[in-house]
Amino acid sequence: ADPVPATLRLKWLPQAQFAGFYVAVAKGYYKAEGIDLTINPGGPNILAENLVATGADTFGLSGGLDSVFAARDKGLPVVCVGISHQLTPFVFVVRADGPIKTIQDFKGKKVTTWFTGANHVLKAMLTKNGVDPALVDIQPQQVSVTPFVDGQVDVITATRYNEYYTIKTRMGEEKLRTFVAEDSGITFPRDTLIVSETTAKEKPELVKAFLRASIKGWKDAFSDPKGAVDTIMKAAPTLDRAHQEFQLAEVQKLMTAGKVKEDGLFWIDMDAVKITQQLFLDAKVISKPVDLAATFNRSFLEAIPVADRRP
Amino acid sequence: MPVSIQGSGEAALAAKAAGASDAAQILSLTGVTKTFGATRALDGFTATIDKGEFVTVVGPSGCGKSTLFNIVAGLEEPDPGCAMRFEGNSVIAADLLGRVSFMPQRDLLLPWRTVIDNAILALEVEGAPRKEARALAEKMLPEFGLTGFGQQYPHQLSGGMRQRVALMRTFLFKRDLMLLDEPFGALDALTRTMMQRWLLDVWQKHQRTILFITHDVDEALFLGDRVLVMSARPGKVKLEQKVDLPRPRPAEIVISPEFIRLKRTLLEAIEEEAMKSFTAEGK
Amino acid sequence: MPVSIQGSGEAALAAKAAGASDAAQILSLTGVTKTFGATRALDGFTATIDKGEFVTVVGPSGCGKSTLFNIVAGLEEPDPGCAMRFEGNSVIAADLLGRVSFMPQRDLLLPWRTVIDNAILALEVEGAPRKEARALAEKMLPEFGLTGFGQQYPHQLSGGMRQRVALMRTFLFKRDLMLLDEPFGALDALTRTMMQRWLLDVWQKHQRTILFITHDVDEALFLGDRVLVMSARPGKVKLEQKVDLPRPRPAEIVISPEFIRLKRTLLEAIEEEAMKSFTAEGK
Amino acid sequence: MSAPQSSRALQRGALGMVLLVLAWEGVARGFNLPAYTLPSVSAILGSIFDHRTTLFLAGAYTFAEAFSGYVIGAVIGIALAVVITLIPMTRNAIVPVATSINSVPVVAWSPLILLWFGIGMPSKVVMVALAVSFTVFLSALAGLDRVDRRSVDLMRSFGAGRLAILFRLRLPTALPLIAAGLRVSTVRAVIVAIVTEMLGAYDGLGWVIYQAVLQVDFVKVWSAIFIASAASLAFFGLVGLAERRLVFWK
Amino acid sequence: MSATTLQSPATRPGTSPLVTALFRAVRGLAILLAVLAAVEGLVIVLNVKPWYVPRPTLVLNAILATPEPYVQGFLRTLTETLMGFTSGAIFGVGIAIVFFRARVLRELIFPVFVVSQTIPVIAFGALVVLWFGNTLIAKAAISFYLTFFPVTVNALLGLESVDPRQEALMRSFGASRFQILTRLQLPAALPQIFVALRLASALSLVGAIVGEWFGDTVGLGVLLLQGMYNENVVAIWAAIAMCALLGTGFYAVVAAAERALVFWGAEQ
Ligand SMILES: Nc1ncnc2c1ncn2[C@@H]1O[C@H](COP(=O)(O)OP(=O)(O)OP(=O)(O)O)[C@@H](O)[C@H]1O
Ligand SMILES: Nc1ncnc2c1ncn2[C@@H]1O[C@H](COP(=O)(O)OP(=O)(O)OP(=O)(O)O)[C@@H](O)[C@H]1O
Ligand SMILES: Cc1ncc(C[n+]2csc(CCO)c2C)c(N)n1
Ligand SMILES: [Mg+2]
Ligand SMILES: [Mg+2]
Repeated sequence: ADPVPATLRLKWLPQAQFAGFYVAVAKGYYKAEGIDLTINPGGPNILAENLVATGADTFGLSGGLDSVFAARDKGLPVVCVGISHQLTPFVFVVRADGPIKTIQDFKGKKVTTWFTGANHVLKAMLTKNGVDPALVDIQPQQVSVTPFVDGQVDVITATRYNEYYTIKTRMGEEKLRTFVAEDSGITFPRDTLIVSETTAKEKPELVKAFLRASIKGWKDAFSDPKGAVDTIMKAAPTLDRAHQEFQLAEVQKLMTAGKVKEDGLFWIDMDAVKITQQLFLDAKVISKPVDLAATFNRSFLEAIPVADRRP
Repeated sequence: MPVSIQGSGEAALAAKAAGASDAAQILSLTGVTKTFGATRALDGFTATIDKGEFVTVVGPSGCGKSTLFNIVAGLEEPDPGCAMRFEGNSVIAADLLGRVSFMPQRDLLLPWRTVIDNAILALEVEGAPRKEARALAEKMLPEFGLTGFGQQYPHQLSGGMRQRVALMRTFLFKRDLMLLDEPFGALDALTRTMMQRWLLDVWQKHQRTILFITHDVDEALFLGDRVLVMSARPGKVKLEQKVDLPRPRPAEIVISPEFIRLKRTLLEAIEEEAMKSFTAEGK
Repeated sequence: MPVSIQGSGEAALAAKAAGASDAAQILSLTGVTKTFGATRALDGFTATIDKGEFVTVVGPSGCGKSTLFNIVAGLEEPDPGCAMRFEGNSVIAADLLGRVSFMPQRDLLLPWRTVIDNAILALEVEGAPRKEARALAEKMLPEFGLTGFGQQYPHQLSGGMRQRVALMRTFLFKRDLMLLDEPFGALDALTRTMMQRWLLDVWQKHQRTILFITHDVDEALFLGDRVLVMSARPGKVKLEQKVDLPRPRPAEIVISPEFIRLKRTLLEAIEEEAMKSFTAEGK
Repeated sequence: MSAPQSSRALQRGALGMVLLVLAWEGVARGFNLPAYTLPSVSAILGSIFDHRTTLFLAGAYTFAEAFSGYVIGAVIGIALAVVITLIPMTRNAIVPVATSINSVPVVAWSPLILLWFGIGMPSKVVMVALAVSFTVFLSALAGLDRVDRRSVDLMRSFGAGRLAILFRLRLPTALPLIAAGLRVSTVRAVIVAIVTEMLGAYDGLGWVIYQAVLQVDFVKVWSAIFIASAASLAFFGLVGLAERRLVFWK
Repeated sequence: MSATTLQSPATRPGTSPLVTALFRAVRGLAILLAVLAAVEGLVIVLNVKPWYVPRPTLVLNAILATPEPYVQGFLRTLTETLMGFTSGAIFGVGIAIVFFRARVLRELIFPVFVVSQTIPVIAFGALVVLWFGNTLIAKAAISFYLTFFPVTVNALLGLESVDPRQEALMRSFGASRFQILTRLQLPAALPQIFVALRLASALSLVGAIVGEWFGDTVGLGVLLLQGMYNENVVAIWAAIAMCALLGTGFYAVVAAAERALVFWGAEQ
């Protein structure tokens, strides 16, 4: 039979963060599963949830649990079928030689962060460590890390795979100290795979096939990072290769952390999900708890033998 | 020949020829009044123009001559309460659009058109094929002393040359009634004389009716079957002077006693009005 | 009184008065030539104007009169190779900017300024206080037959009224040398006569020098100390005619034999040139 | 335009808006569209009421940015055009530079402007000024160039210098075009402020919109846009009114 | 005077237009090179950090290292820009004519147009993708949306400022409204329309680039976005340089068209 056309909407432009999907396309893994997959990049203000909910795209690699919760809260019929990053993908960075040694030292300092979820993580971390967030000068973070490099900002938020790389190349890794959410017992998994309720209900085989091929692609990417970066560089030739190699390595750490060793890639860890939901309820980002059973569906993953899913 | 004229106002001359057949008249205006805000430009202008007549209009500057022409060209409606007849039918100004060929006081050439293309504007509007129209205009250039200037743009012309282009444009728009607002104002004596002869030629050959504004009493007498002297603003007919000089009129006619007598009459009438107009308040 | 004139070309009239004192001359032009692309407008125009003289310029339409004025007003540089002297000094055209009062052939009134404000434009440029300038202009309105129109905008005026506003603007810009390009072209006979008288008055009282373009040979003779007849394009001086009529000149002078004799001479010269110009190719 | 005419225009404009709103409401309700496709106007108005303080403050913030940037941009645009008319030599330097700067979409400058001017108000003001100045510059220059050469000549014959010609002739001639540029710029000023806020800010309507998009709250997005539209429309109307005062001779 | 064109007005008669254009291009290039060299020197001498302003040679190298995304992006963005510009210009002038003719329509609809211009497209990336998909049309549509409004405003202004006496003359010839439009009003409005078209040349490019931010894979907008969010300042400048090249080139074409079409300037 002809392959079924389907699209995957990314949360952002092609980069090593999404290498597995590109590798799977390049190696024909989706074709082999009977899927003719097109990868559509994202962009600022492009919301994968929205496009998946309306059926414009079949699959979405969305922002993260944050946006899945928000979408469900607003009644968008999306279902999460897998989680990519098992750990909080961002860290808070300070100068190693600066006055900030512990989270308590954030008090009275200028901290910039993204007001897209990271701010709630920061507040939770502060609260957990006995700091009143009101005493910290928290400000939105712009695209550039330069204010931090120039010393205008004391603490900056950085994804492990992007901003951190930029800061490190400018300042040197030894000059930096990082604070990790997991150290305060907080987890904020991101980069979720979503489909619409319709797709989940009417085309379960398609979802399973997609997951199978994607996992295969990611495993290939991890075992042959050079080749995976080659594939990415083909899709986006202006990227910095060294950065992409670093990114893939970081993404591998994020994707293979936690329970993934046993339960396989894209595993949905409901404990982490609940922690994150509480975070959002506390922050009043969502008005009420979402129906976790309807929002998270592990059945598609579970249909794939766990051995195939393990990295 | 003139049939019916009715000047109103203190110096009116009511020379009603009873036998006037409507068919002989091309245009008749009764009590035409026009007010711009506080300024009354025309006040009860009444006159009749016969088919084939050459009527010249003189009057003090600002007395409403151009306003009159605008109305007869269909561009402006007079104040309510007047009557206009054209070719035997009662009309409003707008009905006259496209039915008289009108040369305004300013040349109003289009800066993006060459001399030729400016000249054929009206023909184009009528739907004439552009090529033929251009050929026609090209042939007329020598008559207007514009040989070799066909492809120039208006800003490359002298004042008098622009006026001649505007004239050409008007002539190419062939209508029974022509309204010419100081067509020769910017021309030197000889060019003017040549254009005058040419105009008389066109008039006679093509049986056109001409209404002609001028400041030059000699010109008014030399050309016209009849001269309308307008009063100071608000303008009406102050004097209607028949010019019973034989045609064709030689250039020397200007020194004939008859001519000089007519000229004196006209000058007197104009002088009186011009004096009024000059000292009048703008109203 | 005229001192030195040199017409060039086939019909030139070289009347060099050897005793010419430079101090008496306000303007002297030698061999002024001007070419626009392929069109030569002036070709070796040579003339001298004395202080206090009233010189009128006539010539066929398109012969380069306005071009000459543009040069003398400082607006356009002539082709290289000519000599110009102004008030005893050798000058280029640009040096003359702001030193002669110039009235162009088109009125060029600014649509956003009232009659008064258009009239005081030059005064404003000179830095006169606006209030005083306005008061001055206001007082002059009756002389120009514009009483009550001070606060009107140009589009509310008739053709002749606009011309008078432009004239007023020029007169308010007081300079020893005045260049008037057909200032009375759009005026009726009487208004024209009144403005002429007024102009002669200003000229004599204020000792101004006037260069005056007109199409009207009567006007040229009636006003001028001297008449320059220009040749067909390219323009040069074809004939310089001294007008030895006594001043003040009464209106009746136009029928004096002396006047008529002069007129005939001029008309002949003009006619010849106009004929050439009319049949010439545009070059 | 006379007073009764302009009040009629106002009525018709209002009628047009009402028709639009009705059609919108009809479509949104009739097809039962979900909020993430097109929320109904009533829902949006409700949301505006719910968030009125936030939206009003954000709107005021954005408008402050837009207005300051607008004024600065307008002054710069007109000043540059004036400089070119006064010193013609500068034309060949200013015009190409201005066009190349403006050929790069404002959004592309935003990261650099944010880098150079920070995430606060100044960067938005700079961006708005950038966008407005070019629009006004082009219009002003075209207007200043458009004067009839013979009128310039007449002024020159009065001994008028470039300045006198500028003030008495060129600027009045250019006024209608400058005014049109200023009118078009009002809308652009607001939108550039919003877009820049979306790319980096912590206040203003753009920030509200950005937040709302990430929170999948499309009703709120539309609420913010309604506020922005109302502000722009008022801004546009005010400038239009001033224009009619200024260009009275038309 | 070749008013309304932005280049020096003293270029009409005499020298051939080709020679003038060539001369201009060479001079422009020389100035550009000089400026770039100066920047290069300044950056080196003042030791400016590359993330504030990178050396021009670095930018050039970045483009030359992987030329094909830049070339492809250029062509793709150019296509979108042209589509948006053309449709926006035609619609802008067309609607201006409609508004000019039908005052009622104008008063009814114009405010809606103003309001439409206050909607930040990038807030509705998803809607654009929903309506138009990931197609060229989507980019062209955004480009169109940014372009038509200034054209409408200026064309309307131009149509309205036609000398009423000239219109009266045409009417006296019995000209129909259509004839008055094509023979008088449109030519007379052309200078004003071109002011807007020059502006629109830049805006249509903005539209195309913003359009590419909604999940596209090729185009200068994509390159720009990559550079922006990776904080790769050299890549940002490389994309900016390409945008500037496209934008100024397009602007120059529009300005040249204007010089050819609006040769009469402000003469009356
Ligand atoms: N559009 C207008 N608005 C206001 N007043 C006007 C308008 N048009 C003409 N007028 C006034 O009407 C009067 C007559 O003007 P018109 O142009 O008809 O005079 P005219 O006889 O042609 O004069 P001229 O011989 O000087 O051309 C003038 O006083 C003028 O001020
Ligand atoms: N800017 C220009 N470009 C090209 N040719 C021009 C220009 N100005 C004038 N000419 C030409 O120069 C010649 C003289 O023009 P000018 O205006 O000086 O004539 P004039 O004597 O004033 O005529 P008129 O009595 O008709 O006003 C004309 O043939 C005209 O075509
Ligand atoms: C949580 C989070 N919020 C904002 C950014 C900044 N940022 C970098 S790329 C990009 C586009 C969407 O991913 C944005 C907004 C981030 N990195 N992570
Ligand atoms: Mg008149
Ligand atoms: Mg002339």
